[in-house]
Amino acid sequence: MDASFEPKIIALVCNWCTYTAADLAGTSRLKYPANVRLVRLMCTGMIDVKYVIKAFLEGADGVFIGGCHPGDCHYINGNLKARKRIRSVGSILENFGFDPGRLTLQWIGASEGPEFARHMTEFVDTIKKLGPNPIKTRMIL
Amino acid sequence: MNREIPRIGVYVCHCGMNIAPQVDVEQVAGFAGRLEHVVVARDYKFMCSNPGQELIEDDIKAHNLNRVVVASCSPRMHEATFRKACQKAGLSPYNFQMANIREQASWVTADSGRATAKAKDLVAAAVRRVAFHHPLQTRQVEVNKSVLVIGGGIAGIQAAISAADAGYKVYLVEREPSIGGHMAKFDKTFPTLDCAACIMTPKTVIAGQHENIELLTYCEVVGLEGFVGNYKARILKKPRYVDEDKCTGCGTCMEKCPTRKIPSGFEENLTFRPAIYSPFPQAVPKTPVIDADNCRLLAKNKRCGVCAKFCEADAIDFNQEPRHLEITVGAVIVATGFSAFDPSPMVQYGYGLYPEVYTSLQFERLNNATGPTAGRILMKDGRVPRKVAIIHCVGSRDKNHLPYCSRVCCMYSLKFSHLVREKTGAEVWSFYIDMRSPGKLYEEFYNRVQAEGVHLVRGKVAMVTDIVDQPGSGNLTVVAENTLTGRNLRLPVDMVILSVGLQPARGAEEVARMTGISTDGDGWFTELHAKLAPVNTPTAGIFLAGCCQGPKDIPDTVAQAMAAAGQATALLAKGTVETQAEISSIDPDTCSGCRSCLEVCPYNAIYFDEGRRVAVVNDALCQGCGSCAATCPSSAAAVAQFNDRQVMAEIDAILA
Amino acid sequence: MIYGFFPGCAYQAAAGYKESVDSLCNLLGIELREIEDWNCCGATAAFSCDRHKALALTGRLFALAARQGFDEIVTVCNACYSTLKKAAKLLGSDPGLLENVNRSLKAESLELSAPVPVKHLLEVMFRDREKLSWPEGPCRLPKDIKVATYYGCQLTRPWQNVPRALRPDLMEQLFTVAGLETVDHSARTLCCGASHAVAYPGQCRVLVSRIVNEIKAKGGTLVATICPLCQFNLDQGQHGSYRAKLPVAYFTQVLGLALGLPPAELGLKKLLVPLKNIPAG
Amino acid sequence: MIGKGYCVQADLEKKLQAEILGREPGNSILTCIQCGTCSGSCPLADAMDAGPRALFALIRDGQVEQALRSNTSWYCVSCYQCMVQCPQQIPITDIMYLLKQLSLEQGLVPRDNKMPDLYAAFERQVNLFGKVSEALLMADYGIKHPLDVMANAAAAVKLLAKGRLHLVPRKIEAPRRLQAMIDAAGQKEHAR
Ligand SMILES: Cc1cc2nc3c(=O)[nH]c(=O)nc-3n(C[C@H](O)[C@H](O)[C@H](O)COP(=O)(O)OP(=O)(O)OC[C@H]3O[C@@H](n4cnc5c(N)ncnc54)[C@H](O)[C@@H]3O)c2cc1C
Ligand SMILES: Cc1cc2nc3c(=O)[nH]c(=O)nc-3n(C[C@H](O)[C@H](O)[C@H](O)COP(=O)(O)OP(=O)(O)OC[C@H]3O[C@@H](n4cnc5c(N)ncnc54)[C@H](O)[C@@H]3O)c2cc1C
Ligand code: SF4
Ligand code: SF4
Ligand code: SF4
Ligand code: SF4
Ligand code: SF4
Ligand code: SF4
Ligand code: SF4
Ligand code: SF4
Repeated sequence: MDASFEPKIIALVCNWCTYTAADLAGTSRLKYPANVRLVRLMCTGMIDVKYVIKAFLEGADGVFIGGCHPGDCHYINGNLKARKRIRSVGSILENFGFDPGRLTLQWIGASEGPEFARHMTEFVDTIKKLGPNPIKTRMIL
Repeated sequence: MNREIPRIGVYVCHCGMNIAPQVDVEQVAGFAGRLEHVVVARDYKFMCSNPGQELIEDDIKAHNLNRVVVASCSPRMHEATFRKACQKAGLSPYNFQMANIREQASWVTADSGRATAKAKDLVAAAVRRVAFHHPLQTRQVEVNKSVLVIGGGIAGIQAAISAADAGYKVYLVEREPSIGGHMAKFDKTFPTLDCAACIMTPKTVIAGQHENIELLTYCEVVGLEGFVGNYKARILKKPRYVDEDKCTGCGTCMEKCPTRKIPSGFEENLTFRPAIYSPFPQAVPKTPVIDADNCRLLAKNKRCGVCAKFCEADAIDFNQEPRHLEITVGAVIVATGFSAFDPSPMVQYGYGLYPEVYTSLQFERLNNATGPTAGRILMKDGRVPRKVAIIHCVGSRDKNHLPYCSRVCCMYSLKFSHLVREKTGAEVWSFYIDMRSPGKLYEEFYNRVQAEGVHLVRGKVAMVTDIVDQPGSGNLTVVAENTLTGRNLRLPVDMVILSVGLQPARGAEEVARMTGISTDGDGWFTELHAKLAPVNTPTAGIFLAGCCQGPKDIPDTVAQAMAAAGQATALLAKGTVETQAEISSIDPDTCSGCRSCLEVCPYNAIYFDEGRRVAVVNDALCQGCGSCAATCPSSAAAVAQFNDRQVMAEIDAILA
Repeated sequence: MIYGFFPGCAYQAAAGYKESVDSLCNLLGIELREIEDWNCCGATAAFSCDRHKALALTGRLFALAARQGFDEIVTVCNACYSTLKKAAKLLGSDPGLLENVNRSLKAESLELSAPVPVKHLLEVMFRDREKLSWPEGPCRLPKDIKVATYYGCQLTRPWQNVPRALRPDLMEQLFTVAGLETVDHSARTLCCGASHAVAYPGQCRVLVSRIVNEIKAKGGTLVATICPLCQFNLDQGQHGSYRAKLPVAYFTQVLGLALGLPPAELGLKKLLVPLKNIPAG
Repeated sequence: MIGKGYCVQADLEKKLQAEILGREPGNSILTCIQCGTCSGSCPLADAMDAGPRALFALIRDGQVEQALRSNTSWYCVSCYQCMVQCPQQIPITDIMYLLKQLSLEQGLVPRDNKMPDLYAAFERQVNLFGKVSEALLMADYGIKHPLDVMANAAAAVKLLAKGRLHLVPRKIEAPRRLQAMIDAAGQKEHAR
């Protein structure tokens, strides 16, 4: 594993829960690795499979999807639809040669600032272990 | 589609010292200036200040900007501010995007170099995205001029009266048979020792008689849908088995009911009530209810009907069924209050084991002129206590139970100390960790109680036990360290009062789920902003009042209730609300008519136009969740401001 | 039922504990199989001086129990219980500590992958009460003997898996199965200070007398204990000023009497404060 | 209470303070709200020169020498009462163990406290035999504290009469191997 590897991670998060949790992590001055870039969406239910695939093809080392806990979705059940959709992406990713561990979906509620920071830290760790997006190395070759 | 060439202005905020030292804002602005389509890029100390906003407005005019990016705090904080600034300068507020470099970079990144690099990425993403923004249209929809208040404690009552006085129709829903909440149980209130009934009864009576207030007691809200200005609530009306219109409130039924041994919840189980009851004599409304779980006729199928026989008004109706009502309102005020911590799990304090250990609410009843002892502070054997201990922070400030300070218990403990001294002359020992009395005339009240000779011991009680060291000295022993002397006390007393903490009302989670309010880690409802929007919630049109948002005393509760009513009536007074612009639309030329979107829409906002064989979005119902867009195999459905090109642009820029 | 039994050092010399445990288990159909070549758990002393040494001692025990095929260690002493529970928690949650222990266990050619769960005999008897072969018939303990339970401090404290930790009622419930009623009192888990019995008996005297007086005040005439240290301290600690001393027995002795086992088989003669008025046999 | 504090070795105290407050379990002392539940619930508090609460105040105050010289940790009988009730969930009893170890290391054990001798005697028994026999433990401890043993003599006679004192040590099979094991484990706590 390359110790200097600093992954780039795209986080697609819903406005009501996980984005709010990220704000709370900020207001609470919790520190987490700087590798994550948040993309704010209104609901995880609007995450199109193509966003995820595109992110990987463009070289993202990991994609994190964060939504409200089941039952808490601002739009009733967008999070559950997202879960169903995201489950199906796993096999597609494998076909493209990506470790499915590079994609994760987590529920982080609006009040869970510490949870947010913990998830970010853990996911960055996971991705560091998996190493850079194979596309990038292929491109270099 | 919009074909104009983007001219973007980028503004990087220092936020005083909150962003600037950690993120090199000058470098970020410099970087932004070199991005495609960026015409001006600046950094400034406080973007949200007036000069900061003017900077944007001036630049829009001077440089003919058609897009604006502000890199500062969370859009949840200031998006509205900057959108307004754009609008003032004649730019569509939707041609704006924010990059959150405070909550997401400066505050959370240990290394300043990395924070700066991250900020640059976020700015680049916003710039690339905003190029694809274009003006959106909104509509004005009418606001329904009525308010739903959930919870009839002092918070709900006050909010209802304030809104009703402003001329709006109010539905006040209370799940108990009568309104009043906790305050109805008190006799005196700190710090002025006002008689609670004297200040509260007029309010409950007004609420009961106000032409604009419809009291819905013994009712629960079971469903809420819609959006600001147009909420539909489903309300369950539990059967009272007494016809409210016929009942005169004479009370004969309660006197005659042969089922008498039911612990009275209102009296904190200190005494009993009949199966047909009204919680307390001044209850509003006066109409009693039959407790169907305990009534001989209803629960046990025995012959009884004594109440009906004696009711001259012929008001008893054993055939009542639960009913559902539907009401439409423009705004909702949530005022569900609190419940008191149950000290039984703290076995060390002996509640439930030793008869002379009381909770504070029990003591309120003991001290109340209408309570089980007619206001005399007596032990269960009828004797007057000679020595009373009061224990602060029971459940509160304790990670094993409620980690927070419940804020009112120091003060009500002082109130109890005073009342016990005044009424019985007993010695009072009050055990506290810290004395919290920050309020107008509160410290003075503390000093007064001190001067009355109350023993105030700094130390949390370790144990209450019925092991008495010297027979005859009392029936309980309180064990604690006096932390100021460092000595342990084993104090014999006759009576112990547990100043229990406040926790969210039973069922608060359901209310939260129904109304879409979030709760904090302790279960209290979260306000939109702790300082600047304390009665608002993230959902427009839903407001908070009283203890449901966190422990507070009556003055703060009432102030917040009035504030919530003010916010709600301001909304109604405006008459219309702007519809959301971020909703879905379906391009009829691309739609293949597969109907997948119809299935996923949680609001049934899509209908199928059989003539054109395409799906169509009803923009009054669409909430913009994007389920349709993510599902549509033809990419015909898209949510404005979150369309594929905008989201992909953001991802592209981050990974570039 | 077979239990991996850890008697602990104080067991053998304890006043009839062994005798009563043996006969009671025999009666109820419990098989206690002693962990072979067990060592002292180290108690408070070891943890006070060196945590690693203390963990090595308990580690050896866990490793022996595991190797001998026990999936549960059963103790009869609060101090052993608390020491082993604490060690199990540390070793179960900190891989570094476990590694350390394994390094030293090499000297004994032992290995430990995870600590073995620990239970007090009272807990397992309570848990398995429905599977035991209780003899028929009424309670044989004379009606004028009023039993009060005493749990001591360590069984219920930080491990919190005993319900109502500060006022447990496991023993009460178990006794009810044998038709034995107990008196209610508030000293069930007050600390008696047993580990100071030798060096600071004066301090113990205050604590013991508070417990004994409370039990007497609530009408108890016989104390049922679950730990050799508690039993010894309460039994021999009732000095001087007591007009009538309170007999202190083990729960196994009390239960044995209630179920009709002959006193001789319960080692009751070894109590310092004698238990009178029991049927001879 | 302990008398007025004095600092002989300010540097050492600072170092010890950092060591206690720097990691588990001592770091949780920083969150103590000085409520006194611990001292109030401690059965031995009357004998202690400072209850757990006051001890923690001393440590936070930098008066670490005084804290290590205090008899508090030695009088602690590990009843865990304080720990289960502490509203800040501070592992007080575990901290008492840590303080005992530190005071042994620093040679600050209160001179008149007998518990270290008892613990040492106990340790010797374990090292020699792997099991502890009361009579031998008493005999060993009695070398330093004959009076205590004499005071207990009456009880001992009674025990002997009841067949409860065993004068021959009980042993595990191979005490030497156990000894080696203990030695291997006996690296000092904070060398970790
Ligand atoms: C022992 C004690 C003494 C106190 N003494 C004083 C004092 O002297 N002075 C002072 O200023 N403050 C005092 N307080 C604080 C005071 O009680 C609160 O400030 C006040 O009661 C808060 O009012 P509220 O309306 O927010 O909540 P509550 O009084 O709890 O009222 C909430 C109401 O909502 C109803 N409700 C809950 N959930 C639902 C639902 N889902 N649907 C419909 N209805 C629902 C409840 O039945 C209740 O009627 C004291 C508190 C305690 C515990
Ligand atoms: C050192 C300090 C730190 C604080 N920190 C915090 C904190 O971190 N968090 C927090 O929540 N609160 C904090 N506070 C409290 C906070 O400052 C107040 O809650 C808040 O400022 C009150 O706002 P206000 O508008 O009522 O009063 P002010 O801020 O005093 O505003 C009153 C305004 O009225 C003007 N004025 C006065 N008389 C007249 C007149 N006759 N005619 C016209 N204008 C007049 C004054 O010039 C002033 O501009 C702090 C207070 C202090 C002293
Ligand atoms: S715009 Fe946001 S980041 Fe900038 S000064 Fe205002 S609050 Fe701070
Ligand atoms: S139900 Fe009838 S008897 Fe009862 S209070 Fe009403 S009117 Fe009176
Ligand atoms: S039917 Fe009988 S028991 Fe039921 S409320 Fe009426 S009087 Fe009471
Ligand atoms: S207000 Fe006082 S009694 Fe209540 S939790 Fe806070 S400090 Fe404790
Ligand atoms: S975005 Fe689509 S799925 Fe969501 S509410 Fe609107 S029409 Fe329905
Ligand atoms: S899913 Fe797409 S293609 Fe299918 S009906 Fe809906 S809008 Fe048309
Ligand atoms: S109980 Fe806990 S918080 Fe309270 S003084 Fe003791 S250690 Fe500190
Ligand atoms: S564990 Fe120690 S300090 Fe805590 S209460 Fe028991 S004897 Fe006192």
